[in-house]
Amino acid sequence: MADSRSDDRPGPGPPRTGSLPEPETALEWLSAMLLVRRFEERAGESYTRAKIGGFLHLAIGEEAAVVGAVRAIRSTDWLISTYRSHGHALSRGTPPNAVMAELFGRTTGASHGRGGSMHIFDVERRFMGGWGIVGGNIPIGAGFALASSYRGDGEATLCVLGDGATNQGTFSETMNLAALWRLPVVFLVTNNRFGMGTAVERHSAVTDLVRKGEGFGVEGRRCDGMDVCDTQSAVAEAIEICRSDQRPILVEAMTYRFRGHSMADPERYRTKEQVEAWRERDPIEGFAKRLTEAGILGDDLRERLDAEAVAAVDAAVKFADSSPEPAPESLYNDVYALGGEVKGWLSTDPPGVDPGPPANGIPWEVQQ
Amino acid sequence: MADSRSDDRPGPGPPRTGSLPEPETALEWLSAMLLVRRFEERAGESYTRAKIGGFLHLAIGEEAAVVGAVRAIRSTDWLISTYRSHGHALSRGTPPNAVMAELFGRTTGASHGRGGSMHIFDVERRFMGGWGIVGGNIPIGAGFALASSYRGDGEATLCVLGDGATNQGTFSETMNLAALWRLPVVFLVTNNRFGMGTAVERHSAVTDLVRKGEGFGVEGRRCDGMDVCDTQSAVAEAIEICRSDQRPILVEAMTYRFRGHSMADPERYRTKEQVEAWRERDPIEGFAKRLTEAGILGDDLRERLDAEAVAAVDAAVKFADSSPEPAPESLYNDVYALGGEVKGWLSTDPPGVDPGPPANGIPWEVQQ
Amino acid sequence: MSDLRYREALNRALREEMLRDPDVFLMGEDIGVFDGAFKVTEGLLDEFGDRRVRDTPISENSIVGLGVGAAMLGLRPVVELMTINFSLLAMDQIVNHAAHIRYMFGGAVSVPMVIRMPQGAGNQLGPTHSHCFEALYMHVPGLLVAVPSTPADALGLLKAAIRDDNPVVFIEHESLYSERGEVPDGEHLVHFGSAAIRREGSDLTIVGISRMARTAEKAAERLADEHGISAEVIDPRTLRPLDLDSILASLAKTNRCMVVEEGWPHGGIGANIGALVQEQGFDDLDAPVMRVTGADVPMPYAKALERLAFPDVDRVVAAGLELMGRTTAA
Amino acid sequence: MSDLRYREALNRALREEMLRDPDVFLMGEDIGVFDGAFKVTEGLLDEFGDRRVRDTPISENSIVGLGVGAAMLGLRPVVELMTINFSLLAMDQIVNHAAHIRYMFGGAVSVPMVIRMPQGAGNQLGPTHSHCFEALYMHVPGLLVAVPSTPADALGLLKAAIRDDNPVVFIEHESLYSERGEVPDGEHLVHFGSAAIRREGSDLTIVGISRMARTAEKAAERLADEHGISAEVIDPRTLRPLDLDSILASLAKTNRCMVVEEGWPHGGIGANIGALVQEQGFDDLDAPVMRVTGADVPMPYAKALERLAFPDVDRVVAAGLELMGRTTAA
Ligand SMILES: Cc1ncc(C[n+]2csc(CCOP(=O)(O)OP(=O)(O)O)c2C)c(N)n1
Ligand SMILES: Cc1ncc(C[n+]2csc(CCOP(=O)(O)OP(=O)(O)O)c2C)c(N)n1
Ligand SMILES: [Mg+2]
Ligand SMILES: [Mg+2]
Repeated sequence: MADSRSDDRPGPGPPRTGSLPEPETALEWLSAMLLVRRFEERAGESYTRAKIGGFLHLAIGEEAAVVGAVRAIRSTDWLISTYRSHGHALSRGTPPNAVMAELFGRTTGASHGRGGSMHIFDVERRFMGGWGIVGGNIPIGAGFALASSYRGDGEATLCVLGDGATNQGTFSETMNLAALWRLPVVFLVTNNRFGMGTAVERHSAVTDLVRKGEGFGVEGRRCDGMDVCDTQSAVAEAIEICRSDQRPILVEAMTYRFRGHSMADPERYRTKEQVEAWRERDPIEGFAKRLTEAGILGDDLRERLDAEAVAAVDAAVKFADSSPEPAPESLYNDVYALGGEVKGWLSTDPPGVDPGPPANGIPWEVQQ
Repeated sequence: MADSRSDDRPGPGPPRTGSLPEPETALEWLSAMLLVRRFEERAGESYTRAKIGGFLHLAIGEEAAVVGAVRAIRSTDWLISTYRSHGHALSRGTPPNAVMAELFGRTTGASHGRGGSMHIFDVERRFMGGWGIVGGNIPIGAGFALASSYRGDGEATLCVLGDGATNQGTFSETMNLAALWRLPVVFLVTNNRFGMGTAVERHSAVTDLVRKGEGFGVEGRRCDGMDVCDTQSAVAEAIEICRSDQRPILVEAMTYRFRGHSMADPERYRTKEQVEAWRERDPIEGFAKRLTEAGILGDDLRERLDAEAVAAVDAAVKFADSSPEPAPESLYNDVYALGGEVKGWLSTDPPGVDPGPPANGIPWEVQQ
Repeated sequence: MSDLRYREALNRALREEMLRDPDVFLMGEDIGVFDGAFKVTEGLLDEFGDRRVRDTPISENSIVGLGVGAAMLGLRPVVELMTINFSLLAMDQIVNHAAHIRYMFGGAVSVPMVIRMPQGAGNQLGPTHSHCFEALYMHVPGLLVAVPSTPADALGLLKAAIRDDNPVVFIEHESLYSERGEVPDGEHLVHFGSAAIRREGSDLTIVGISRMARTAEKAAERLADEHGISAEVIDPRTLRPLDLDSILASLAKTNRCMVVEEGWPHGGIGANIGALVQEQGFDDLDAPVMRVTGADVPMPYAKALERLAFPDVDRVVAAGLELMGRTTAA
Repeated sequence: MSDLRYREALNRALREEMLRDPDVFLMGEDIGVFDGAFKVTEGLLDEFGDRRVRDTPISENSIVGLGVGAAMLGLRPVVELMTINFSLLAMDQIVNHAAHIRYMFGGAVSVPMVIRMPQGAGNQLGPTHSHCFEALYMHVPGLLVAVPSTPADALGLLKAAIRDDNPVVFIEHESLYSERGEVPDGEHLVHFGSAAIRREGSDLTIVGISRMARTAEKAAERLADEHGISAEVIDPRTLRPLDLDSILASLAKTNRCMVVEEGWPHGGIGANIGALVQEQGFDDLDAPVMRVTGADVPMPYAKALERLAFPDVDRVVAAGLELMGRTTAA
């Protein structure tokens, strides 16, 4: 199905510009974006230096869609993202140390080294993960909103997903449930034009992704995900409507990832020209330029803010690298919430790991 | 979300009337509907007489939506339905004997007694089941259309599903795939206003079900599922477009089930008045009246056609009741497509059933 | 003591826990207006209203997912899936999410939810509605798995499950819903991981899973009455954790062990217990651990075949005789 | 003979079968333009075009469902799921549909499709991307299950799977993709249900599953070289059907048996083989069937923990010593 609306969508052409906030706020947003960028650049380097294992998904290029969205919600709201979520955690206030240490697989990591890059978690700041199954976080995010609705506490949820995730059955199932039950949740579709190597028009019959939510009862809006101001105001408006009206809203943020899907990606599915065209709309450069033109940012200040970000990231790498690796004895911790852990029922445990009490006579206490 | 279009949907109010076909055709449709009605009435009786086990889902009231749709496709097209599919099989030409024998669990049944009422199958007539998992048949139906598209053989698929099934993730996933791959398939949503005891406005945020397909790229149409002519022409038009344009279309047939969801259903979820209002639009009575008014049907003929239906059903019950039950030895047949069957690898088989060759040395031949 | 049906005991458990804890709520297809496909939730919508008894669309994976999210924020959702067969649609949320969240996030959060669903054959529901999948869930660390076979256990285990901070897969049996049994009147909780000795005996140990615990009990009566064989019958009641101790203690007495289950043989509960018992009780075994299982086929609809496809009392008696070295019944 | 990587052998199998049979086609996420997440399908889009190599949206359950439908009409779809972890989303189509269609419809139709996917840990992919789920599929009648561990078997089993008229769950291993091995040059098919004896021995039998067949082989070398113990190593290659004969024949020689697998212990492949072996080879056993399995935990990300969570050569050697009654390495 051709999408009649696709022509006027924000793209590498002229940006849509949200109005600037107060200077102090604007500078804080810039700093937040710089931190995400510097953090991810260093994560990428650390990955090639084999300090980080597994998959590493960078959101470089998407910082406006990340920071703008996170700055739109209250500290009492709930935030949930995907495996591409370093930026969401950092913007939410999770210390760079904890995020980097998680990437390094250390006990000081946000998830104690258990989750890695794809599964960052910080319940204290209501950053509720970091999820590796595409589409799996969508009903869970709606579940947070269900809890808020059940309790009537006025809290709301921001649930981040990718363009590719709109094809997972959980997407439509959850849109329907959220609309039917009037749940206070904003679904932010970070449309970076690709699900892995598959362009949006090759994975979605309807490329106007807001229509996908509307078919199941969720109002859709769109914002320029390369502009932190536009994203922030679109998401802020959506979250306040969803809070006051108690209903879900979907916001599609048009953005682009500058790097590969993960660290090993020859990127044969797109042209250098396309990437270059989008890079010209670098969300950090664009915002900095605007701030400079508005007389808010000078060269010195820009350098200082950047130096602060770099310093924070340097410290995070140092912290992570000198943090302890999880002890073998911790292998079985936290499989269950228990008085005494169930550590395996038989003799198949590795030597060096205390298999704990055997099946025989597990003291299983009801949690009261 | 309120549905702005819901007011002008066909309902128990004045019917929408498709134009009548040639008299001979019209009478054949009437006969087909009578057969379905009489068959299901008898199935219901046989169920209370414990001749039929398990679940029995009757489509009484939905005959126009069944016969109209089946009469819209070619004999070389593929038809797939749900657990409420006696009528689809019968209209497709599966002998009442084979359908009734399946309900009775006999070897002469359409599925040799293995499937029962929910899983009727007749590959010869391209009636491709009878499926018990809500939503499970949707991608499978699209898979038939994929085969047709792959082969370029000009065949198309009619895939029947319920209103409740549109909330299953497979619905949106398959809409997207079918639209993206331009598959020749018509999805017929038999909207009988309820998924079990849950009314459409209690299970779907968007009650205008065609919009659910449109959000994922499938054009939607609607027909009066209480009128065999309107249903037939809507589905016929859809299937020819889907064949010539090679693209999916969704048709929502507005209908109503007069009986309970299955045989044990106190129907507390709806009022007697609502049922009565719909019964006044009985698809068979309405059509017969029209044919009478058009001078095509007289009392004698109507009685004769009805008697033929009753006779066919009587014969089917007799046939089913005198057909053999599956032999114990057949328990393991057809688990696998094989030269020699794998009959279980160990000694856990019931006495009286030949467990066949043990695991040790299964002669597993590659099918070449 | 009251005489209750299994379904009534479950209903009582839900009601008591909902009265006790305002964070407990129910979600599921047709559990409200329809009173539940098997009437377990009868009357609860009227009593507690639609905030706490929520009818859902047919969206198994997302219903469970919403429950996971709500549980992470501290609510105690009890999700009903209409039968265990449909739970395969929710496997991703149950296994990849609910079971692993606590571990994956370093213990920062729990998922105190219960997923209730019935399994089992016997009512000719055919190959999409009759299977037993307890083995699939028993395989997964992070889950608790309960398989109550009596009204008292249905009550006590469900109440314990709702209070537990872990995700619980709570497997009922369709053929037990109308069965009656004595149920304690006061607060009744059954701890996970403690088996019930249904009948004491000295010649062989029969472990019965889910409904098969009752079949095993009846077979043990027949073995005693007709063959003078004294079988001890153990109902593990939960499969995760499993009270292997009680099974091994019984084996030490009887030196012969049989597991009876309704599900498929390969990788079933019997295979697991068989492997564990021979590992940890090898020297006590006078004969191999025997398994009586469902047939290795999808469940057929026809009565004549369905009867053969899962164990009945006759088969367990025959297997008992075989295990005792007596001529089999065949 | 050619020296090929496991991934190249799979690629060759796909290519040969696509050339041989125009009804064979491929579907999966990023298998075309991206060449496959693990590059197994590299070059096939260019060679066969997008009619036969179809990139799909991220819709696991429906991708498999479309494959089921196409297979019912006689095509031979080979569906790639990016990893076995995501196959839980497609469990309903695989188990409730693909596996049971033939039986449920009285044998009127078959489902000749292959569902390919890699499993396994070792690359720090963490708790949503590292699991081994072969036990879940082994449980299900109607499926065939293959777990090739060498390039030659990858080639021969995949070709056989594509030609088979049954639905095949074809489980590759992520850590094997780059491993090399000798592969016959001509037409090479491996029959389902025939184990490979990787190494002959007389003191104990080690059955290794999936990648653990290779770990077992290396452990056997060490047992021989360092401890003078002669271990026979068996790779069953398919789990459904299982070539129990070869295992029992080996046991008759060695009188000791160990199963090594990467997945979870409860209800795992080892449990199944353990139960079968003690049932059918009880008198040949000098000691209980021993299992070395993955730890009963979701797979952790940190290298320090991941290492411990599945068996390595050291652990198999230690277990071998223990089974032989020698002091363990611990
Ligand atoms: C259920 C599932 N299927 C497949 C994958 C593999 N996978 C990881 S990311 C990805 C693409 C997702 O695209 P999108 O939703 O657009 O998010 P983006 O990566 O662009 O941020 C895929 C297919 C997965 N993690 N989970
Ligand atoms: C996956 C799944 N979930 C639940 C059920 C139980 N169930 C059977 S029919 C039905 C209602 C379906 O409603 P609809 O799609 O409108 O079809 P109708 O029965 O009205 O023809 C439900 C929930 C099922 N069979 N499969
Ligand atoms: Mg994307
Ligand atoms: Mg309906």
